[in-house]
Amino acid sequence: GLNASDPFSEPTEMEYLRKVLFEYMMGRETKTMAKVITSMLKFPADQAQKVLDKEDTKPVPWLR
Amino acid sequence: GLNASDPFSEPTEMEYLRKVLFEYMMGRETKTMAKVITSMLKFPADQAQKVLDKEDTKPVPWLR
Amino acid sequence: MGGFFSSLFSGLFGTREMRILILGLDGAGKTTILYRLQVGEVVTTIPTIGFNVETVTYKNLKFQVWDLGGQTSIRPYWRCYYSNTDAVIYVVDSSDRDRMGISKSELVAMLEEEELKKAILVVFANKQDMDQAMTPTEVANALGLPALKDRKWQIFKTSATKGTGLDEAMEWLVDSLKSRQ
Amino acid sequence: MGGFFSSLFSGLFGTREMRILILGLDGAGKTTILYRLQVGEVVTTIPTIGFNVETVTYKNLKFQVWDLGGQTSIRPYWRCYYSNTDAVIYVVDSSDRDRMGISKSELVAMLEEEELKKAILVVFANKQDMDQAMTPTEVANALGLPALKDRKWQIFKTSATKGTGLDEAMEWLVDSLKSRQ
Ligand SMILES: Nc1nc2c(ncn2[C@@H]2O[C@H](COP(=O)(O)OP(=O)(O)OP(=O)(O)O)[C@@H](O)[C@H]2O)c(=O)[nH]1
Ligand SMILES: Nc1nc2c(ncn2[C@@H]2O[C@H](COP(=O)(O)OP(=O)(O)OP(=O)(O)O)[C@@H](O)[C@H]2O)c(=O)[nH]1
Ligand SMILES: [Mg+2]
Ligand SMILES: [Mg+2]
Repeated sequence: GLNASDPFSEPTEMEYLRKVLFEYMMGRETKTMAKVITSMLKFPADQAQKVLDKEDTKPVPWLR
Repeated sequence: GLNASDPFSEPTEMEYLRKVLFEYMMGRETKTMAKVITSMLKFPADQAQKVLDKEDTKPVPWLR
Repeated sequence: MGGFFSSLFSGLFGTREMRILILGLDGAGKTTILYRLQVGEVVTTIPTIGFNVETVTYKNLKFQVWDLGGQTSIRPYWRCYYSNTDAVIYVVDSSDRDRMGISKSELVAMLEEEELKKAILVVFANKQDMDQAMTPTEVANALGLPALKDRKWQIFKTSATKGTGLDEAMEWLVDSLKSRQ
Repeated sequence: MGGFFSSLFSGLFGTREMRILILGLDGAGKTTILYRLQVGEVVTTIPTIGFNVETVTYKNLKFQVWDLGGQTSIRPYWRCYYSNTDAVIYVVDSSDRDRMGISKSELVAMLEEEELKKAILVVFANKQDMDQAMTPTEVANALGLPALKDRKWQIFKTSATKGTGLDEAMEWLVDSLKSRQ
């Protein structure tokens, strides 16, 4: 796993993060992606919560 | 620096990434933050471009 | 957000897209199964570092099917995808006897999650075409399925490459989802 | 996007927020300077891993001032912030003789960037209160400023902790930005 001092134990995690971030940045399933990102990068709990709350205020694509 | 197999050389970079991502996810100066994120994580050029193009289509906060 | 309108919509037209996750250890055959279900063909796969998500229509039901990578280092992030999931297809390589215990632990951890409390479980005892394959009953026992409580589940023998067993399993899943509504 | 409207707006009302970057090696005094400019006080700083961004008003001009962390491993990302920058405040610890060469290289690399071609450069020869401090002329020479071409620049001696020299420098910067418009 990752922590503050010894981040990515494996290249797989880096590639995974890149993939998930790309999807997030392209606006796809952002809430799910935000969960992955904040947990991979071990966001402090309060920051993770802020990010997820923010997701809930985003307009939802109609009839996705 | 980071690359696919030996990602973060220093904890500083991880903390920096976390900070920049948080700002991005909270919707602040997203274009600048997107540049940092895509370059820290070494997004392939085409994906980085797609992400930055996407930023340009986002509504601009009026009179920020 | 959107919950109200999408429920309204589903109530009016009965077409809410179901959310299905395909989970299981790396190499179990998840991606092969996803594309078998979607396009009816065996595609060449590479290990999934990330996920594939496709819309699959089966018997007039529309599914949003998520196939998540199963490698050890990215399994901890499966849980980020659990919210609003209607069913889990849990895929086991029936010939991988050595890792049946790991497969069980991951399944057990998954089923403990609150967000999946109402999800239907279908286990695919996959790779039945291989000589060393365990039978569905053996797989079920190895995974501890008979001991499950408060869970609608079923196991099917499948071969994603030969295309056998998938229809039967999907039929059961669709019926279970419909009767649950 | 927004470029047209914000130019229009600035044309009509003359109040476009200027974008200023504060750059320089770690420990040079960038964050101390930012908050000196904003709140007029010396704040206790920790090394900046990331950035601080504040709105500073000076002589009726509104600046969006970015103070970027200067540690070696995060310096490569300064360039991500260059777009639309009107001026760079480059801060040097005048007592840090050993790293004057590194400070020069970073400055030179920065000034080569296309996005900063029109940016005004103000160098703060900071920490002038320290005994070993190099004079502004020595700092200017060490950084190679006299050789700069096609660049509006000036150097000022400052002490962010004592609060000396900052007003003079900001006055010059404001005048330069105004006359440039
Ligand atoms: N013999 C046999 N091979 C299969 C079967 N299903 C899948 N495979 C093969 O098993 C290998 C792995 O299949 P994938 O679908 O990529 O496995 P996965 O579960 O998606 O693996 P990850 O993406 O790493 O989690 C491939 O070579 C498939 O062709 C099957 O039923 N029988
Ligand atoms: N003596 C003296 N100390 C100063 C002066 N300006 C800043 N300092 C001190 O220098 C140290 C570093 O200052 P910062 O403002 O944190 O430095 P920085 O440039 O933001 O450093 P990074 O955030 O790591 O890039 C602090 O202890 C400041 O109080 C000055 O003019 N004179
Ligand atoms: Mg796969
Ligand atoms: Mg600082």
